[in-house]
Amino acid sequence: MKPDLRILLAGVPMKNPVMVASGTFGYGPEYADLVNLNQLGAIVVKGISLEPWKGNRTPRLVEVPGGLINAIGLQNPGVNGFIEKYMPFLRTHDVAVIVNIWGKTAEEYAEVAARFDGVPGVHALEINISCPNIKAGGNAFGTNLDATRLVVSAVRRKTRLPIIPKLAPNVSDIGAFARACEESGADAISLINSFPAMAIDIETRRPILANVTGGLSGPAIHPIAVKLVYEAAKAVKVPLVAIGGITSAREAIEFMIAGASAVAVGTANFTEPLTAIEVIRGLEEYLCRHNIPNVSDLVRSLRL
Amino acid sequence: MKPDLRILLAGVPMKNPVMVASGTFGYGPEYADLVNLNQLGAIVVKGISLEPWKGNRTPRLVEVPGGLINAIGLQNPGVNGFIEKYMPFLRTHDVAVIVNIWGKTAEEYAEVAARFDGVPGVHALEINISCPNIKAGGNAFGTNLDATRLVVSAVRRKTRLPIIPKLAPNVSDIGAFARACEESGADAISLINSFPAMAIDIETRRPILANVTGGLSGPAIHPIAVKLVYEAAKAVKVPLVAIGGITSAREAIEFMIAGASAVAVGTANFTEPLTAIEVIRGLEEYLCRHNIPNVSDLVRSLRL
Amino acid sequence: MQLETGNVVSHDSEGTLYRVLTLELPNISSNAVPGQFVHLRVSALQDAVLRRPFSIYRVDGKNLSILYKNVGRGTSSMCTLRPGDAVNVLGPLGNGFPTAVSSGKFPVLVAGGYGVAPLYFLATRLPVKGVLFVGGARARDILLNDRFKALGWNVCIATEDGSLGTRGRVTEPFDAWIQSLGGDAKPEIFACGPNGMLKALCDRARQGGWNAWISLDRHMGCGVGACLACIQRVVMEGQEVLVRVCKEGPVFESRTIVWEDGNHEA
Amino acid sequence: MQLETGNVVSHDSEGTLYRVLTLELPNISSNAVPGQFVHLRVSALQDAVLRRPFSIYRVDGKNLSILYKNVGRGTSSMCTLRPGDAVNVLGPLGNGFPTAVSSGKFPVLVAGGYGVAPLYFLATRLPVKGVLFVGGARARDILLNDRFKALGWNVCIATEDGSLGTRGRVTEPFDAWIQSLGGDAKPEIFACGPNGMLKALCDRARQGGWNAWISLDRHMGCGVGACLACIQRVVMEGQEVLVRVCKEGPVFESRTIVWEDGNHEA
Ligand SMILES: Cc1cc2nc3c(=O)[nH]c(=O)nc-3n(C[C@H](O)[C@H](O)[C@H](O)COP(=O)(O)OP(=O)(O)OC[C@H]3O[C@@H](n4cnc5c(N)ncnc54)[C@H](O)[C@@H]3O)c2cc1C
Ligand SMILES: Cc1cc2nc3c(=O)[nH]c(=O)nc-3n(C[C@H](O)[C@H](O)[C@H](O)COP(=O)(O)OP(=O)(O)OC[C@H]3O[C@@H](n4cnc5c(N)ncnc54)[C@H](O)[C@@H]3O)c2cc1C
Ligand SMILES: Cc1cc2nc3c(=O)[nH]c(=O)nc-3n(C[C@H](O)[C@H](O)[C@H](O)COP(=O)(O)O)c2cc1C
Ligand SMILES: Cc1cc2nc3c(=O)[nH]c(=O)nc-3n(C[C@H](O)[C@H](O)[C@H](O)COP(=O)(O)O)c2cc1C
Ligand code: FES
Ligand code: FES
Repeated sequence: MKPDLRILLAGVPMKNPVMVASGTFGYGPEYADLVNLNQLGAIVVKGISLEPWKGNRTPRLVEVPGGLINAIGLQNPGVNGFIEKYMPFLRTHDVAVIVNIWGKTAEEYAEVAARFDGVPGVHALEINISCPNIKAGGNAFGTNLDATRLVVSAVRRKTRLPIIPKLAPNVSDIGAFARACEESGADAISLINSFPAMAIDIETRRPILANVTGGLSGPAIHPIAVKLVYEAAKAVKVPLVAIGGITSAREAIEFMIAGASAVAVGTANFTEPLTAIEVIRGLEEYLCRHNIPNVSDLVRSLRL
Repeated sequence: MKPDLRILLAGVPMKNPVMVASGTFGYGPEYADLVNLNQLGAIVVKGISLEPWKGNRTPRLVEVPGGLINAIGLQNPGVNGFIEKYMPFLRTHDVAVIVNIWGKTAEEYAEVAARFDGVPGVHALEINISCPNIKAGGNAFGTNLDATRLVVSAVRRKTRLPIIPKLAPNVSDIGAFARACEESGADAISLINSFPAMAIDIETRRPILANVTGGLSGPAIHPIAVKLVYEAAKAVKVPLVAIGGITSAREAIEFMIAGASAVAVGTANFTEPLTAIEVIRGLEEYLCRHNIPNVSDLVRSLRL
Repeated sequence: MQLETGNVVSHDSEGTLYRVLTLELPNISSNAVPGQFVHLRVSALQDAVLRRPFSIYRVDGKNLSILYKNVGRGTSSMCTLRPGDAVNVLGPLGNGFPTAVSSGKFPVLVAGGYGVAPLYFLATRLPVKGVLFVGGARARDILLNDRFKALGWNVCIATEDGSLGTRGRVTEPFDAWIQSLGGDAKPEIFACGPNGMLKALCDRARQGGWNAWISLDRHMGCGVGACLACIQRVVMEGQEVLVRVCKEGPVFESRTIVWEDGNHEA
Repeated sequence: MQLETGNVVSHDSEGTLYRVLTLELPNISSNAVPGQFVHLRVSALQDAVLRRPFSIYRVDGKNLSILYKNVGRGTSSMCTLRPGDAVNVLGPLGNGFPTAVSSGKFPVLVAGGYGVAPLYFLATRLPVKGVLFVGGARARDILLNDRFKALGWNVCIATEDGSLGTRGRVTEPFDAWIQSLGGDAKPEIFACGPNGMLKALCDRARQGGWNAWISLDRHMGCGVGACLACIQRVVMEGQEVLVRVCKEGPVFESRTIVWEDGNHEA
């Protein structure tokens, strides 16, 4: 029996539930020599804003045990730059494209969303309300229920594309944020973004990152993410996309059992560009071995 | 030049700023064959409640990359049991003893605190409002500003001992919690407790811990803790005790530069029981090498 | 209890599934008693925060051996240890088996899996010789039987597939043997192995009114009694209390143990 | 760009501080050009999520060598690699040096530290021979000078303590040599080394109106242009833009680079 890996996420058909996470896979071409993009469930591109954005100074990245802290600061070519430069390439592939968007105000988010409405080849929008590395917007929205509602509903009004708000992990009650998104019209919810964190060079007594603080990602945050996915799944009905520390099928399967309908591989792309492909293969092998005909049967299947 | 490692924390004189964290060092005798207790800055004992408490079912612990998730559930012999069984032993040592306390209600916290008032050999109380592993009290208090104020001020009224509330990491604005503690009469603040987390056995699809969820500790959480200490230090004047993922002097020094007056070693005691001793030695060596005469000169010395 | 760093003296296969790791640990060796364990730091496993517990299998002068099976991350990277490599060890830990046998009693060892390891150490120290019952799934799971024989012990083997000894569980030859002794069987049982086997033995010991000293395997944190990860419910002086397997155990008299339904630890 | 797992062919010391690691990587080797780098997975470092970037030092048929110094966690565990061990490599990455020299120009290589590695590969591929200026703190920091000589290059050494070659910075013999040529010096500069050295060279190139191709060392995440960790400000067509050192670089024409004050990367 060959298990069926296909899913329909927020109305978007995907070959399998394994995506690559925003900011860790560029805009598609960067890894295309190594990874057959057509095999992926979806590509979530690096966060796009209305205008081009320069991001933070360097160093932007530091490795820590079991992860890395990044403070890229959402550098991107802006909506127009992205559509011109990258959409033609992405359209030549048979893969769902999810555009991660952000803004400094709710209006900016809505405006970016509006611009993508009707752009051929764009399948859904992931709304980044959780970036720990920018002053306006980002994590400040994602840790405030009213701001979360404001942004998500503003975006909802401006686009017919499926929208997937991306939650911040540094909240006490993730369920409340998931519900706020669901109520504001989210078609799915993704979680988690990287965790606010910091590293200091003890010899110079300076922060290692030019931005002082950044976001922790990688295996270190996986057990935290599993708990948050589990809590969010109890709070809402919309499908969840789980992100955080996936390095193999095992972590992805944990996420799905905890409540995720799909997963995204982030930092592990840097360690091993073929991780997403291996997760797909491992997931298939697991479903076979456990006689699970359909990948969706795994979702929310935790036995208590 | 031999640097001066002594500190006065919340009025308690200590030989150095390196403690062992609650729940990871028992009540003192457990590691006494290996670690010379008189060399430690302080011993923070396992959480004590009014009555003996059985804690959670097993498995209570699972190792994950860079850390472990525990759900001990605050098993302890109760105030009387603790004072009878362990205080005589602890009093034979020349080391500050900090008793970690918890309750299911603010009144219980206050009552436990009252019982310790005047008990010889008890130097301070750490108020655990952040345990992720019990239903009543614990993390539910530590993620709610009003509950935090309620517990801390209730304890304040019932004891003359220095009190050190211990903060939960899973909040969006740690500064607000630190301020709430300071305003409610805390003499110092410790942070962080372990981070709510979860692990699932994908073969059985069951949670690995009997308690379903637990708290993540160890190196994985260090960069998160550094950021939280840095934020808390900006918010309050009272001294901070930093906890989370210390395995060597490096992580302890990072914490102090970020704003901590003292640190506590937790999970690393399991890996290497001599960690605290090595941290003290490494800290002294670092101060020598950098010509820093007094360990307090390191505190809040981040260069921006 | 001590922390000691010792070099690998030898590291050999034992059967197809097990390995014997011998370390030079003069201090720990001189204090070790059968049934105690060591807590080993797997230094190649950089992201591991926990040590790994192993029963003491042999002590030979300064040298201490453990017998282990590769079952996961830690044991798999232990397999790469070579003579001369340094290993940090915490031990000896736990209480150990009683090494005296009440007069008129006859020592009976019951082992499954790595359980032969602490029982072999015990067999070398017991003043009287007796019989070992050892069980496993297949022939390759049966270890050390020749060594027990060399010590002068009788060995009775059961495998589930019948590839060695009797076919079935180890309790079957055990029961048969007890029956063959008639009513005056006075065994003193020492056991180590899977929980199912231990539980079955406890039932028999309770019924027969025999002492059975069983060694429990529990996931551990500190190994020294500090973390309360390894709790077991026991009855002491009529009261149910929680004890630490690493400190008050791993060896318990079977009748004190409260077996819990649905205890997640297999 | 390919992912390739290759076995260690040899792993030798080069002087007292450096090592040469040679891997069998037929695919990457056949596509590599000087100035490109490989991104190496340090598999013994289980808790590491990032690969480590190293310039390609030599390509010899199927074999590719890097020349590296033990400076931290990753390089220190690379030191334990033995012939036969497998290493996963991503490469060749980046743009590389131009391997043609404009007519009438004279190739001048300037190196510090591991910077000799990509420049040696370049020297083996350049159609004309020239001069190498190499600097370091002490004699032991000066590498490969004999190999450059063996290729027919002139080598000019400077050490800060004067233990080999001229005493002082490498820019001093460089300046002296340029002056000695008078006004018609037409060097084409290729440089790799510490930022301070590169900056000093860029100033000279700007003043002299020479081309200087410099290879930047920047902390990297992905190595393939996806993460935007390795950004450099450059001027292109009069406009300041951000480029990725791993993709548009690591080699840049010196006059395009915007050197930032207080850029935290040393
Ligand atoms: C008192 C005692 C004595 C033991 N003696 C032996 C022995 O002599 N020979 C032998 O082969 N094994 C013995 N074990 C079991 C041995 O500790 C485990 O096989 C080993 O810890 C597995 O580690 P791992 O990293 O390979 O497995 P993983 O499954 O990767 O380990 C993950 C975590 O689970 C723990 N764990 C996994 N399996 C067990 C287990 N069965 N018991 C306790 N903890 C476990 C590990 O210690 C680690 O913390 C003993 C266990 C105990 C408690
Ligand atoms: C394009 C390029 C080519 C290079 N070529 C060589 C070479 O041929 N020989 C050589 O010895 N070194 C070279 N380096 C530097 C080499 O990458 C670092 O020395 C190495 O990554 C250090 O890793 P570590 O784990 O030992 O150090 P750690 O300090 O423990 O590493 C921690 C993190 O910082 C990064 N890092 C540390 N130092 C540097 C550095 N100088 N440059 C970039 N990242 C760094 C590591 O990659 C890692 O992500 C090159 C760097 C770049 C960018
Ligand atoms: C270098 C880097 C850049 C990132 N950029 C973005 C981004 O632009 N938008 C976004 O929503 N998340 C971004 N993220 C967060 C990831 O998408 C992901 O949520 C996070 O890294 C956790 O997953 P991981 O542990 O698998 O990396 C970025 C992460 C990294 C490491
Ligand atoms: C097994 C275990 C038991 C713990 N018990 C307590 C406790 O009783 N009270 C408390 O405030 N914190 C308790 N903690 C939290 C630690 O004191 C510490 O805050 C946390 O582990 C983070 O530090 P670390 O990363 O150094 O372990 C416990 C942690 C562990 C691992
Ligand atoms: S393992 Fe820590 S108390 Fe037993
Ligand atoms: S290292 Fe990722 S873009 Fe250059």
